[in-house]
Amino acid sequence: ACGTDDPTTGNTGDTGAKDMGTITLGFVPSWTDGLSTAYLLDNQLTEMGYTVKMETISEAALIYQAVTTGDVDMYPSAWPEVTHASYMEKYGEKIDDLGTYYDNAKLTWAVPEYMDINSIEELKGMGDTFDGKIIGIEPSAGLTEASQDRVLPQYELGDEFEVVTSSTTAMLAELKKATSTEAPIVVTLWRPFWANAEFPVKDLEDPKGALGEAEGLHFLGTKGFADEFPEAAEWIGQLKLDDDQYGSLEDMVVNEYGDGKEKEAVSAWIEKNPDVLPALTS
Amino acid sequence: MDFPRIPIGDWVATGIDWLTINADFFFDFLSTIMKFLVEGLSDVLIAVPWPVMVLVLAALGWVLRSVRFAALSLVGFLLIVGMNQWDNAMLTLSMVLIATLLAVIVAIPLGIAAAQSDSVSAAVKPILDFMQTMPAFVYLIPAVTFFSIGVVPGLFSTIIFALPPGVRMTELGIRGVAEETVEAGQAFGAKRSEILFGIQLPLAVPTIMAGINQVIMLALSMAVIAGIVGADGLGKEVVSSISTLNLAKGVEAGLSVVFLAIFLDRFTGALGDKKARGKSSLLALARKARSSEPVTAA
Amino acid sequence: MDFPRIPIGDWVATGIDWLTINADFFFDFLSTIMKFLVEGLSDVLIAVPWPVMVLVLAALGWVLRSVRFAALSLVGFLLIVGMNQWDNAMLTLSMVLIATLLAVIVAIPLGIAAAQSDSVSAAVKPILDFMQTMPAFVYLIPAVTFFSIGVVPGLFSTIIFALPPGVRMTELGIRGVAEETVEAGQAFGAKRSEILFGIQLPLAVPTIMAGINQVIMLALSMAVIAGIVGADGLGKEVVSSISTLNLAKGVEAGLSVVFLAIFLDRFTGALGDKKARGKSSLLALARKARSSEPVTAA
Amino acid sequence: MAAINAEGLYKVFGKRPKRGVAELERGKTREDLQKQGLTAAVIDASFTVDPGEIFVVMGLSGSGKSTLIRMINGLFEPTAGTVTIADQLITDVSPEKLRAVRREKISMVFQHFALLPHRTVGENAAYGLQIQGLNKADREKAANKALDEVGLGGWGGHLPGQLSGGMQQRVGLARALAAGTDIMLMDEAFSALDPLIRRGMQDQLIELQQRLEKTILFITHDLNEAMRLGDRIAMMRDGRIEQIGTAEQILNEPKNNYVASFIQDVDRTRVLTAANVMEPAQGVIGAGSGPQTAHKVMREGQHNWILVQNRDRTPAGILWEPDVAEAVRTGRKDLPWSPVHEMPTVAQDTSLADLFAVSAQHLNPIVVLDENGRTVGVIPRVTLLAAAANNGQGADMPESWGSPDSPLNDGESMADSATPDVPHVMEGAK
Amino acid sequence: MAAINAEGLYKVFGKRPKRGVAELERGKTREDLQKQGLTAAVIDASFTVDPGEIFVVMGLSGSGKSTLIRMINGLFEPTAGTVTIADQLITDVSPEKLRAVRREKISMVFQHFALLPHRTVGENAAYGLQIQGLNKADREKAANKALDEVGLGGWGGHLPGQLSGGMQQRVGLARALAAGTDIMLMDEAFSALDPLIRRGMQDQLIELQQRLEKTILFITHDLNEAMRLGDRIAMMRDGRIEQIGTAEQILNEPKNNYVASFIQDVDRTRVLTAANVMEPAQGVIGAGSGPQTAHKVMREGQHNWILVQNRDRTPAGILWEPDVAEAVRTGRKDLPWSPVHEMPTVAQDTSLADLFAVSAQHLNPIVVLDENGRTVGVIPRVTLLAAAANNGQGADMPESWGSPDSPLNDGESMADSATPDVPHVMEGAK
Ligand SMILES: Nc1ncnc2c1ncn2[C@@H]1O[C@H](COP(=O)(O)OP(=O)(O)OP(=O)(O)O)[C@@H](O)[C@H]1O
Ligand SMILES: Nc1ncnc2c1ncn2[C@@H]1O[C@H](COP(=O)(O)OP(=O)(O)OP(=O)(O)O)[C@@H](O)[C@H]1O
Ligand SMILES: C[N+](C)(C)CC(=O)O
Ligand SMILES: [Mg+2]
Ligand SMILES: [Mg+2]
Repeated sequence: ACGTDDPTTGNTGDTGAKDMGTITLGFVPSWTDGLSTAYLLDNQLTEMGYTVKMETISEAALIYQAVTTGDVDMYPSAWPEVTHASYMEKYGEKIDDLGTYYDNAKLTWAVPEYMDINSIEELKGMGDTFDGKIIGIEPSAGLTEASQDRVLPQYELGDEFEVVTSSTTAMLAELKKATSTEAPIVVTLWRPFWANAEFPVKDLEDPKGALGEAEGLHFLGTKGFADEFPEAAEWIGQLKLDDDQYGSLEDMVVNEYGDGKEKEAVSAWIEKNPDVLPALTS
Repeated sequence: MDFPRIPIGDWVATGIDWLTINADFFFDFLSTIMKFLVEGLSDVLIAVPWPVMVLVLAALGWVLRSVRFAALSLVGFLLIVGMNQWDNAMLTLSMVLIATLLAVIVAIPLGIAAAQSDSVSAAVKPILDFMQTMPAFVYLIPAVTFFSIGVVPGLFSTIIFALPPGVRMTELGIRGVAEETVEAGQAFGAKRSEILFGIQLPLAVPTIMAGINQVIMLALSMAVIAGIVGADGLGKEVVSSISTLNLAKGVEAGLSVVFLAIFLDRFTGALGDKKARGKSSLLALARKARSSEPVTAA
Repeated sequence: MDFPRIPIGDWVATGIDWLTINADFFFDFLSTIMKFLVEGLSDVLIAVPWPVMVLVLAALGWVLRSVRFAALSLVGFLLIVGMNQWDNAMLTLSMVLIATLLAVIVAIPLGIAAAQSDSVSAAVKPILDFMQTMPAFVYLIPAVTFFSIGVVPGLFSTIIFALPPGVRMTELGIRGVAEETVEAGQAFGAKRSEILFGIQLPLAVPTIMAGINQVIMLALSMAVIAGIVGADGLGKEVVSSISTLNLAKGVEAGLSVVFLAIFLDRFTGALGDKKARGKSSLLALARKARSSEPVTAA
Repeated sequence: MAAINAEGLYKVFGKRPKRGVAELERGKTREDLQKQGLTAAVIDASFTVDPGEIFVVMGLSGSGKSTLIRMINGLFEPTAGTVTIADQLITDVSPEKLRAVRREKISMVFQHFALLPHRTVGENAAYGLQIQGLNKADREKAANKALDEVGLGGWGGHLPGQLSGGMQQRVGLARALAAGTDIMLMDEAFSALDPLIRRGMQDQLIELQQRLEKTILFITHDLNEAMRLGDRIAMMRDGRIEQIGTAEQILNEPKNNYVASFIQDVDRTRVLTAANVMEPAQGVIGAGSGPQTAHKVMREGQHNWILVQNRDRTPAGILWEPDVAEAVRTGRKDLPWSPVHEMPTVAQDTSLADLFAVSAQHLNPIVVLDENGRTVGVIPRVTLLAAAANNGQGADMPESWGSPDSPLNDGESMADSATPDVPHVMEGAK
Repeated sequence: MAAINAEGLYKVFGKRPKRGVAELERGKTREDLQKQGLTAAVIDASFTVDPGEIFVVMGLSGSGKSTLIRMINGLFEPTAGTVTIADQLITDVSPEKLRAVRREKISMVFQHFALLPHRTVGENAAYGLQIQGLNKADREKAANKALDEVGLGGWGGHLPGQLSGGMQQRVGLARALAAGTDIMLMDEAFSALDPLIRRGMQDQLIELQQRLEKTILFITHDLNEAMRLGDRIAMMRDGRIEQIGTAEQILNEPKNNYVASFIQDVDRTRVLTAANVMEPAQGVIGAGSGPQTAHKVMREGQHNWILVQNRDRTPAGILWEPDVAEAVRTGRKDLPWSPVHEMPTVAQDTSLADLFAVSAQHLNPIVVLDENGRTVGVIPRVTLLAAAANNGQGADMPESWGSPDSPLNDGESMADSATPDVPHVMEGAK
């Protein structure tokens, strides 16, 4: 773990019992599953006496890289089973899987509810309607890889469509704009993600399973994480959230409180859901 | 440390939001034009079979510079092809060319105005400074809110970022025309417009071309960044290579950018500066052949 | 269109991989030093309470330029504080300063060598061209494989990107010293080293300082990009603002970059160019007071 | 009618220049103004250039020559004062009017040629006419004619950059000539040239001027050039015109030490002419007179020689005292003169250098004639020697060499020194 | 011992310059080489500068002057030929040796001063000594002395930029003086200066040179400057030295038309001196002789006047024919001369301009004396007039003015024209 005091995040452990070391969490800020979980961990690990440092990185690949070198101790909310399978292939050896906290994560393609198509198959021949664009997210996202390398070829959409990458937020901006004018749009999405509830969208069916099955959201730690932070590892291993619990956490962090008030959001959520979290071991 | 929070960011964001809503039609209009131009050009460039295109570009290099330059260009372009980046390079090229075109259309009149009037110059200068020091990334944000993602916001930010040297060098070029030459015009009673079009602009051409050369270079550097907002081409390759830490892809796209940059730099350099034209440039040879009478003695 | 695939990217990737493994100790060593320097400096800069720091910087501006510059700097810095970007600005500043320092340590001897020998110059020039046209993004990839994420890979790519003008302007400065002045040294029998240190380098100072000024500007622009690989500071704010399309945050971090850039530019500009020092600079005033005897008449 | 008239011209650079003029008028010096950040480039300059005249302005670098010439064609607006070109006021007029005067009345030849490098020599020469709106064919014809005039026929198709400096300067001249204006302004037009080429250009300019009767305002900081070209010369110093006069006036009556030290190096033998040094013949008789009359005139005037004139005032010859005395003694009836071809005659504008050559071959005083061959004066040898000496006034000669009682110093007029150079006469004069 | 000796120096710029030398030796021209991309800047230059001499190299721009001077102190290596400085070969020697010669033997004054702008005037003046390794106190002393010498005492603490051009040039001079070398090279050292300042610098240089006995190699393209400064002058053209000689030799015997046209504008009255125009007195008698002897000498030589000399060859006076004839007639025993103070005497280096002044006040021929007051020649008036005329040879004079049978044209030597200027004598000569 590294030593710069990130002025915007982190907690210098003012609960002060004992100094148990610094844990650096790396996540992509626009992927709200990681964001929410990171702040939940921050709250709890600090309570346990750790110093927690947040490293926001805008590219998933960099987080994997950083976890292997130990510059980031943990990537909360990784998608290693399907979505990030290629990263795991490359970096897996140097990564310890610390457990799965949620197991119904899923990649999707979605259209607004006012569109009358329901399956990815129906997109064939509609390239003009959508201007040939599938609005994607970060180029490094597993979702992008799945969309480009599996969905497009398997449904033979490659000639008509391309996955336009930029950022999650750009995608959301597009979605917002399109839904407000009832314009046609296809976006790449995933669950759990607050946008599914925020915007009038429906998932398209994926009869070929090109986007993969439901998978688990994992905590990935740097090699030897459990040896260095045994209490933390143990507690993390016990954390499990169901759809409702996770959904309310994300809603609280992203929508109710919003940018800059993540800590308060997590505190509030813990107050409302006192029994969900495993007991603190410290 | 309780200095009052100054929410400049919010003000700007509000302003941009207001614009997004109220000038929507205008942005749509711009967007349509820019898209039409870039896609039109890139369609053409890609439609031409690469061997033809490579030969044409190398031949242009020969006309304006030298055999050596043509040969080096040929090698560079073949490497681009060999690295499988030809189509991306053409996409980037069309974006750079259109960005340059639009930037120049704005920059030259602005530069002329600044050269003619000290107050315009004084007003324009800090804005240009600002445009160039503001990190290019930041432009991407309003560009995306105005124009959605894709090539248009990339083009838009590229133009803003690449504009300043065009204005500056036009001003510099015109102001740099030897005082005596302008006075020659005045002394013979020429009108301002006669002096501008008959003396200042023609003589400022090398400097203006140097400015356009810089515009192109900046546009190219920005074209890479434009990949972030989804503009296709070498930039997107570079951006996605970093986000997937794919060094091989990054290097190949990056090298393609380098070759393209060097070609464009030397090529446009030769357009403005006749001295840069080697003795073996076709133009120089042709000129020599034409004026066969001896000129040396006086 | 079946041109053979030339896997340059793979070759380079293989080379970099080999280096990563075999020169590991070296990169670790570099990494330790760079980290130490940047973090040491940024700790100091952040530890100083901002009102003190702002006043010190403004005072420096007064010493070297003018009251007006000091006042404008003060406003700029207060705005940075007001936009809640002070700490980020200090992080960026320390990275820029260390990058500049290291770049200059490499660039000046290289520039001197290039000025003294035409063949060194000819060898160095295309490398520098390459270093500057290669999209800065691409450097980030090997930088990350060498140094992982954080400030060090950012610093490393910044140095590579910002180095060229330091070398070029040193060479230019030395070569630009009036031939006659150097000949004066030769004519009186001075040795090469006496000419270098007694004549060429002192007279090249303004040009070298202009080069350093450019190094700083490039380092600052690269510091923004370094945010991508996790170097803290304004760059990271800008990068994350674009990935969250948070215009307000982007504008505030971007404006902070602008203010910092303008301050550094004008400040280092004044270091090299005495003419840039206004009449109200403290240095100029002091000098005037000292040499009170009339100098005008001759 | 004056071609150019300047009245009380001031040019002050800096903020609020009018204030500077007021202070100068109140007696403040240039240096006083400098301290306030004002540069007084031209101070109270007034002069008139007549049509067909070459008027030279000279002075050291920074003395305000360029500023002055720029005010004449309105490139600079005077801070105070007026300029009239061919009786048209050009100060405080509309830009359109000013442009019209520039198009039609004045053209300029620039120090560094100021050719348009992107246009051919022919197009450059035609530039003034193009601005005047002449059609292409006509202006090409005029340009070619002007190029022929300056010896550049056939070069019209080249670009200026392909020509040598001297040729480029001639293109500048051709451009001004082609414009067809009566007045030409030339700002150090030749100072960028090598000495040999320069001399050629000066000759060419004088020749052109005489042929085409242009009015020329010429600026230079080269004294010999000024003396060579100028009908009149204005000497400038620190913004002020110190003296205006012909070359001879400036040489012989420098108004102050500055002008005097400036002209110290001038080659007087090239600048002074017969007209400058000649004097009236003291003793003159008609051609019909006899030896007795001659003798009487000589006696009365104590002349050693006298000039014999025909009725139309052409010279008939010179008579010397010994010959006349002899003739009287022997009772000759006709005048005992040296044959006419022994009497050297020169035109008024013969230079001193040429007079030396003549004088070295002849023993008689030189007779100076006007265009009609009539006598206007004579130049005895001693006068010639005195004129060539550094100072016209004998009183300034080095004491160490001369005797105080030499014949020149006896208070009589110069003319009286026209005694032939024989010792016994000198002794008689004592 | 020669201070500087150059033997067959060539400098060719371009690729494989030696080849160019070979071709030049084989008779190819400079233009032939130019076509091959070679510039022959200096071609076969040989000359020797004696210690204590001011040797001036002059020629138009591009004639190779700077290249030549740069080879003399090794800034350029000659393509062929050798340079010796104080009998030490400096071509083809080790850089260390070359530097030693530069440190100890030669210093240079540059056209554009080439001062070190970041050092004070004092430090600049001390630069040569600093390089020589002198300690600070000593070199400051020497520098201050040199600055005093050029009239800049007290300015040591200023930066060069604070000084006017003329002062900066003097700092350059002081730097060269302080270095204490015997030889000074000056490349157009004064051409950046205003005419007035320039003349002052020239005076100063001559004065310094005479006081300190430096050997000076001076480059200029200004003919008057060359004539003024140079003991000898080398005229360069297109890389070749066309002629080497004293100012008078070049003026009076220009080797070819180029040199002749170059010197056409020179003010002869300033360049020529008494020594150039004087001639031996034709009739001379001892001071102890009587009128009879004088009369005899005059008769035999057909002289109108004779010079009377004392035993130590100092002049005693001039005797004129009428006086001598009178004395013989009246039987006077002593010589009937014009008193000594009536006999003008001048030193050999008196300029023509000054001779005019003398001659205008005196009727006698001027007697020219050496440093010891001994007669070396005489200058009758007519000789003076002839010398000042454009061409020394009477044959070139304009026919139209002169009579073909004028006394100067009768085939006799110039000296014989020393007839006093009276008509009857002229008639007698016919
Ligand atoms: N545009 C200007 N602004 C301010 N000062 C000026 C300007 N033009 C000329 N001056 C000043 O006016 C003075 C006279 O300059 P001017 O150019 O008329 O001199 P000059 O006699 O032509 O000299 P030169 O022989 O060097 O051309 C100088 O002190 C100069 O610095
Ligand atoms: N370093 C060089 N490389 C190539 N050619 C040169 C070089 N230096 C001088 N020359 C050429 O040599 C010739 C002589 O130049 P040089 O400088 O000796 O002339 P100069 O007589 O000093 O002229 P000026 O009076 O202009 O100083 C010119 O044709 C010039 O172009
Ligand atoms: C589904 N996520 C966008 C959260 C992660 C990814 O695709 O890599
Ligand atoms: Mg001028
Ligand atoms: Mg030279």
